[in-house]
Amino acid sequence: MFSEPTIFERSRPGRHSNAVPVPDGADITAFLPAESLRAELPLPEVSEIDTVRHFTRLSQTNFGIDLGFYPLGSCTMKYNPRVHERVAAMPGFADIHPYQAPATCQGALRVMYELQGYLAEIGGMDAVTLQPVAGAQGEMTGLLLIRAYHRSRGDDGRTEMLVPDSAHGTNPATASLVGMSIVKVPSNARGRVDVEAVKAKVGPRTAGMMMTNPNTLGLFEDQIAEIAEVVHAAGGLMYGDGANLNAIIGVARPGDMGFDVMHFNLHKTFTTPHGGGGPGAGPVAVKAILEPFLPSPTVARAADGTYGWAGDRPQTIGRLHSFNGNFGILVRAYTYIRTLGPEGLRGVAENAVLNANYVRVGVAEKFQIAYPEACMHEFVASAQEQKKTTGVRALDVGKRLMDYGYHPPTVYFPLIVPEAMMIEPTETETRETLDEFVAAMQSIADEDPELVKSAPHTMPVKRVDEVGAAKNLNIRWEPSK
Amino acid sequence: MFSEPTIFERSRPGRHSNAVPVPDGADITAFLPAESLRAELPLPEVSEIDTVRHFTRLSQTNFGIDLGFYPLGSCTMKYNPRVHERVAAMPGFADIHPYQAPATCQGALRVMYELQGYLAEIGGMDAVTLQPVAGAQGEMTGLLLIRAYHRSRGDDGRTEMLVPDSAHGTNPATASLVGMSIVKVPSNARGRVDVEAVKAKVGPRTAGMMMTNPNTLGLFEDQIAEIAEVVHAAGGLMYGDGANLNAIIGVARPGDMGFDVMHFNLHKTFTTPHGGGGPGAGPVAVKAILEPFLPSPTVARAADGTYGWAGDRPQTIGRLHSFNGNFGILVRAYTYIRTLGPEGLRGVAENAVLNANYVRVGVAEKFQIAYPEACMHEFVASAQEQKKTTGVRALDVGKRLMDYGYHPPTVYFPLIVPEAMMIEPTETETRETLDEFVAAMQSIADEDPELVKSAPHTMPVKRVDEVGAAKNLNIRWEPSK
Amino acid sequence: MAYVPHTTEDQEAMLQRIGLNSLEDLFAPIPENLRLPKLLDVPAAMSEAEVVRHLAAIGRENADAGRGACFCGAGIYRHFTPSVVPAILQRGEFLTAYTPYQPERSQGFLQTIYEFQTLTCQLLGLDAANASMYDGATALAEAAVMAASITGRRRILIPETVHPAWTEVCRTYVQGHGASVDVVPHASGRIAVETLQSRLAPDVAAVVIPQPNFFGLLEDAKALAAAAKAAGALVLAAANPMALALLAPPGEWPADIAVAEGQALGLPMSFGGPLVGMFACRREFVRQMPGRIVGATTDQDGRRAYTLTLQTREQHIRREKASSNICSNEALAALGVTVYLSLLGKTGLRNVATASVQRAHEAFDAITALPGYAPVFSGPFFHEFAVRCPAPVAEINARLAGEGIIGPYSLSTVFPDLENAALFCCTETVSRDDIRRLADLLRTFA
Amino acid sequence: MAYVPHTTEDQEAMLQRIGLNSLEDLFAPIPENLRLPKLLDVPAAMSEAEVVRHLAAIGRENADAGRGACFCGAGIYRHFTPSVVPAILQRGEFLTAYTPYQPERSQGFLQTIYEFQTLTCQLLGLDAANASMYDGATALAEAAVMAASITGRRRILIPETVHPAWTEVCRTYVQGHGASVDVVPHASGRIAVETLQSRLAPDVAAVVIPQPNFFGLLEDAKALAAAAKAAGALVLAAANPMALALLAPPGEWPADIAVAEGQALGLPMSFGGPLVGMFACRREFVRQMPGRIVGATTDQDGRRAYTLTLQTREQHIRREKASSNICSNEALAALGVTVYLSLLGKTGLRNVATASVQRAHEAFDAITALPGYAPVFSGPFFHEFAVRCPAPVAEINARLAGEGIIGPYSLSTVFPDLENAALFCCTETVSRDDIRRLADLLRTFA
Ligand SMILES: Cc1ncc(COP(=O)(O)O)c(C=O)c1O
Ligand SMILES: Cc1ncc(COP(=O)(O)O)c(C=O)c1O
Repeated sequence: MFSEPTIFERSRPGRHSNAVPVPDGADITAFLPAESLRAELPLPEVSEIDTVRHFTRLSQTNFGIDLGFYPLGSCTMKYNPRVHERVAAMPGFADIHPYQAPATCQGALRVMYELQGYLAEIGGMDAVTLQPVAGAQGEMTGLLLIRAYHRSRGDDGRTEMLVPDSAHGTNPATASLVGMSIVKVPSNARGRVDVEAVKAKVGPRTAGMMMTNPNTLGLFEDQIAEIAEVVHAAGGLMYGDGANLNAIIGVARPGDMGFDVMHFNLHKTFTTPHGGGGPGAGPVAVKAILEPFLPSPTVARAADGTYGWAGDRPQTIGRLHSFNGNFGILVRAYTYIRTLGPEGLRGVAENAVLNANYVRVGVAEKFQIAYPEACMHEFVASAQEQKKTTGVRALDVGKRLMDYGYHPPTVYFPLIVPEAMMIEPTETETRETLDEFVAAMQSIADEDPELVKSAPHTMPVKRVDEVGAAKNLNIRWEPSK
Repeated sequence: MFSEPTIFERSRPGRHSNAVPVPDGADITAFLPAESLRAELPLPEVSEIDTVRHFTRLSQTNFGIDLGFYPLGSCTMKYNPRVHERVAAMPGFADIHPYQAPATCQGALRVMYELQGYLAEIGGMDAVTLQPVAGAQGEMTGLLLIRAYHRSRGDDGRTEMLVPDSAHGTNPATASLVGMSIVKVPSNARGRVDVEAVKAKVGPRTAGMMMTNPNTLGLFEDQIAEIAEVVHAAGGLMYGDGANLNAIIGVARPGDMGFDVMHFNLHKTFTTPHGGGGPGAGPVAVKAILEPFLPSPTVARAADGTYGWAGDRPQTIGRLHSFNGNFGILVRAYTYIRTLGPEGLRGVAENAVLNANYVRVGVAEKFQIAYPEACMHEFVASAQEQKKTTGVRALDVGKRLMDYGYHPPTVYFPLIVPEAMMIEPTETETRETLDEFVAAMQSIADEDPELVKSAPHTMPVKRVDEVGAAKNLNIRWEPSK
Repeated sequence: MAYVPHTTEDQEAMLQRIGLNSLEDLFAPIPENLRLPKLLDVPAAMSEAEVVRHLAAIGRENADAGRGACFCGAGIYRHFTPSVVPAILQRGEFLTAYTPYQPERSQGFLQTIYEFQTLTCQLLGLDAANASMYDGATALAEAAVMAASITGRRRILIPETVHPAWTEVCRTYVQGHGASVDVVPHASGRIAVETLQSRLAPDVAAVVIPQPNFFGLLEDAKALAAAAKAAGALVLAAANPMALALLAPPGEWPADIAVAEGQALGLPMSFGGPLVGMFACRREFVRQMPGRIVGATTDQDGRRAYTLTLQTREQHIRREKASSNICSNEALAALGVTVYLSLLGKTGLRNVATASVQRAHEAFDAITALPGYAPVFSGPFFHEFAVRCPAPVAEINARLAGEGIIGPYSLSTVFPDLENAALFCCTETVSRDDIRRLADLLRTFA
Repeated sequence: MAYVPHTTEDQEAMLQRIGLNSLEDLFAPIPENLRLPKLLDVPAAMSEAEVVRHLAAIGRENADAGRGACFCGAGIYRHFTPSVVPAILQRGEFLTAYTPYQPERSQGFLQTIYEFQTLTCQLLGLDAANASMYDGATALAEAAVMAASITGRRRILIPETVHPAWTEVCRTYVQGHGASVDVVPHASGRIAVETLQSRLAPDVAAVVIPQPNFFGLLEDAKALAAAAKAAGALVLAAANPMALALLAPPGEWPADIAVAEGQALGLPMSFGGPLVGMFACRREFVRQMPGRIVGATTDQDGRRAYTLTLQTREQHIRREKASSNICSNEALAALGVTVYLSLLGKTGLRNVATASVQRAHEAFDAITALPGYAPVFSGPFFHEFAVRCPAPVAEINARLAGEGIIGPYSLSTVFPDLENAALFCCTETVSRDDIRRLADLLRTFA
């Protein structure tokens, strides 16, 4: 059975690698006062071979898209092209300093400038900031922009943000982080937001509304234009959570639906690698009315064709990042857009939606589908029936899928579906893979419930005690006394 | 259980990746006559994601030094520094053409020139060819040099090559490949070649003698100087198989022992990665008397400090490779020598021999040691006792070691030791790793013999039917009819 | 179509299975008038071979530091990245995974995060750390928010000697909490304890103490911390983690929360991102901490196992009541730091830090010996120092760029009174030859 | 000490365990007078950071093809390497493994070799293939040795249109077998069937047929093969595997043994190595084949498994009776070819080959249209062609090098009568702009 000690347990006093030179010359106290120094530096001491083995072995117990199908709903786990890694590692991109003179980084500025343009076009928007480094930070940027807009008009009382009950957790969390109060909007029986429900919630305190379209149920909010009208009429602005852009890229544009500001998740739609949780990037696109408030600087192109920083924005909401956002991720997304081109980008949506529906009809043969109709890029199944009849829960199905070689779907989200299993196949999977996955789901539905409830059976560890982890908190290694 | 279909079984008509552009323009028959073309190209058709998954999954079932201890005797499986890969991939080394003008590849020529010098110094020799791409090809080069030397002196009758019975298989195979007949020299009770035994075999037909020092038992041939004298006196030359140089690098030099020609295994002593069987490199170093016969070209340095090809060698034995040998491997070995320096190179031998002896005394507590005395960089244990008492063979012990997370030692070689297990720990392993390995060996010695004989138990496959493989030969995939 | 494996036959069979006739039918749920009637206006598709050629050409328009040397720091530091680091980060099992929500299938990444948390604690000298924040600036901002929520106070004191961009980010972040950032002016490049004391009041939630500070100088961290504590404010440390190889860790000042920008620990400069925020605090505050946290626990069989823990602080559980809105973080960058710190360890990290200090002091001596160049401040510094130059920094940098050198940061960008003042940085990647070349070029401006 | 993990304490404890006092004692088995009394005279040690800097500087002294374009082929071809190829080759499980002697722990590599053998068979159109040879030249040499041993004959006919270095290597290899290489002169750059026939005799073991040949021209392989067969000689094909994306495979000529240099299939030029020899033959000769072979079989439970097979042909079992002395081969390079061919597949490989042919013909038209430049030969060619230039090729190449272009191979190096003749090569990595730039530069010599 697999077991790898921590790197600290591998440590032996005096061991070291040969990575860096041993400095010659003077004692450090020639430069730094003795009283400013630390007495001990309790870092591990290991050899290079042990370091390599440690992380190589650990990696083998981890699952990535490179190993198999990863239908984690809402996360768009599509194939991460290896060429992106090659490009981002080129010295012209990886080994440049954010403060070097613009004349010496025209290439980098060009990539940013053109990416701003592509994203504006894709979103149907007018201007873009590349600074936010994740979707959640994009949301924060967007809500601060909305607030700044209202304030610039002397409209200080708009502190309410409408958020559908199906929204991703970052939506309410962000609204609250920027000091707004959340007005929850219920979904209707069709899993969508009703224009009537919105009408009932808007008012003079409405700063705006956050929507995800398609929403987290994988359904297109078909009253979006009407909803936007209502919100606009009430003086609010529309925020678009772009996490689900994969469903509609090249087919429909948030800007055309009435959104005033939106974020992109480059690590989803534009397939920069998720890296175990990040780094991603969450650029924000806005309609012209919001442009004066964008974080500075953006990149501009001068009449002579040179690129430079554009930072003169007195009404800016301020900075969100130490430098220019996750440039290394931006380069990857740029490469992706250039690789796909107009047909390719539309093809993403077409095939993502095709795959989701194809899997949906297969899964539907054994599991309830929360909203049984044509879905967009993902759909939500439910293990409610199974739970009732056999006690098998969504969690159990997910764990059992591991034994079949898959990553589980997102479970228990969105919150409005009991025993939710949110399945997003993405466009990069083959039909064979989808068929095999459907077969696995169907076979699990028919398996001995005890087998499923005690899964996984083939992983390096059995089911993990998460409750114990929170109770007996152990979040750092310490030498045994 | 792991199971991965072949790439051919993943193929679907019409699938393809986006790696290369689709050519525009004319039909190919505008350039190539239709009758010269092939009708069908039966290659696989897969997507990029399936290609990546296929090879990533397969890799996970393979063992490398990066995963753990790999004491494969005679193969010097030491840590392969990652920096070697970085250097070899630099465009200045990876993206240059062997025929480009010397003025445009001075850096590459410098690396080769300096490496020639380092290897000459390490071997105690006068000149070096970097062309041979493996140890076996180095041996061939060496024997052809010896023959050319004799012939240049009109001495055509020297067709016998003395080879100890402990020699690696490539030694006799090479001698026979170059048309020499093998005169086998027995090892004595001390596991070495006696000078007397050699005296009995030399004569006017003696072209030379091949020796490995330390030999394949891990023992230093302490009569080497006397043996060389005898062979020289008989008119023969001494060939040194440098595969075991790791034991003596910086401590003793083949050239000082009387060898006239030797090869280096850069993939062993100089730790260029074994890559699943290659590419390696087998440069050959010679004393001055053999220099006129070296393959052309070598690299020379002109008075003005520039480097160039030196190819004017009318007595050359000829080419061994299309170009300049395995340059990418040479760059790695160069990097290694520059990293280690004089003390580091000597430290290789010191710690390799230290580790081997340390493991030897541990293993000796449960297994017979073929020649129970201080060894050099490796030693040969035997499962002869175990076989007699429990039926457990060397092979079984090796298979069982897999369950403990190790690669088995080399087994059944050298041929002169029954149930041989040839263990070479190398200098890059920690004491803890060696302790754990010894504990594993000892524990296996005490385990239920049936458990050992049916091992491995934790690998993706059980014991493989090698006899069946040779009987029902299936060496390529074919579509099922 | 790049990366989409389907053939036309695949698509047709699949459409049939779901009862549709065409790909366009898939979008029936989208009202017709919202559908884009044309293709997007982006450049035509390229194959991988073409896109590599295209991007390589663009990349060559950037003067990378490998062409010469880099004397610019100011928050991004060019240290040597050992080859092992990218080799591990590029392993598909790590690179193409997402957040380890499912512990049984993610033990490897979870363990590395646990190790990252431990390393963060070891470097910063505190008891608890999270799995990473976006960067040092947002880590500081989240620390400020956290301090406000712990203390119930609303003013954050940030000295001018903190990286100006970090201060800006803090300002952006605290807005929503009705909190405010109050900037404390520097005195000769450092924080004077008296100035700080004069700003302290019962509404001060926290005081930020940088170490070394933006000008490269060492602050008297212990005295400043004592002053803050005396006023009931929390102490937030903003440290360069490389400097902590040598300097007393924030936990000893003692700081309550400490943040650091991890980029210096083995990550490329990458034009300023991805970065990675390191975040640690005293154990008693762990439940107020933002971000993901990994804990060690056991599996059903009692074997050691790792899992995300304390998730009830997080947005996906707690929604509007979460301690932060962070979801995706900088996991892979944090893994890079973990590999770097493991490989270098105690000795290696000290060596890098020491070599950087040495080089910086050699450069300081060489430059300030030139006619027309004078130190702006005095006092001990780590690996950055400010010099008043005889010409505008932009002019000097243009000249240096011509020789492949990335020149110093121009301080007047943010501090108008520091005219012609340059902030030089040296790391161990700067050689003595590089310093000589730099000095020779600077001399031409004297 | 680089890569040696032991501390002094480790060493001392270990020495004690084995009953020695010092490291020097370890070498007691070596007679004192054979021990080196001093350290080796090699340069001082460097850390990784230093060695990377050192090697990067040396590397920059080489004009790599990425700076411009490469018009040189002659056995090494610069095709585009997709990023997936190195990503797979750099996985430690493959990179740091050795020959899969132990099948249970090496299924992954074994399966890829089985796939490589299959791909080799598919490309070359034959039934059996091995796991790789050192390069195309030694593959041909081993094929010649094998042909001599199969036929009991001793003369190998090699036309002048085979790569001259390959012919040299064959000569080196067959020496020991009392066999000889007999070179057949070319007629206008190709082998004339009549010339071949005039050399055929009952002592001819084999005839080598290149496709395309060294001058880039297509040989009439079927006619030549028929002539050889008629004389009882075996047919050995020496092919460019990229060309076989389009051309009739050797198995159809029919050849008995076919070899190819695999470098063109996804491997870097690397100054000429590592390369990889592909080797295939008719099934009946499989037991005479040199090199390692992987077979599919089953494990104890009847599951599909792979293993090295027919090892009784090999040196480690058969020693002096082995079919070859090869031990280490070019496994990782063969894996590179396997990944490349899998990724590109039928369509991609055809696209690369077609684009190369197109570019070469465009370049041919552009160059031969220049005053002073004329084709040396006529007839269909793949992606190389010979041109008579108005100046010595070395002179032209020096000029091209100044513009970052790697110029053509100078044919007079080996064929003195082909004065000022240049062998140009174009692959898909050469753009139309590159060809225009080349033509403009060549024009200046007219
Ligand atoms: C619908 C939705 N919105 C927002 C986010 C937040 O994005 P990020 O994780 O990049 O902060 C996510 C991410 O999982 C999401 O699925
Ligand atoms: C003692 C000895 N000699 C020669 C060789 C042959 O070297 P290579 O495999 O590089 O051809 C080996 C390789 O295993 C060996 O161990």
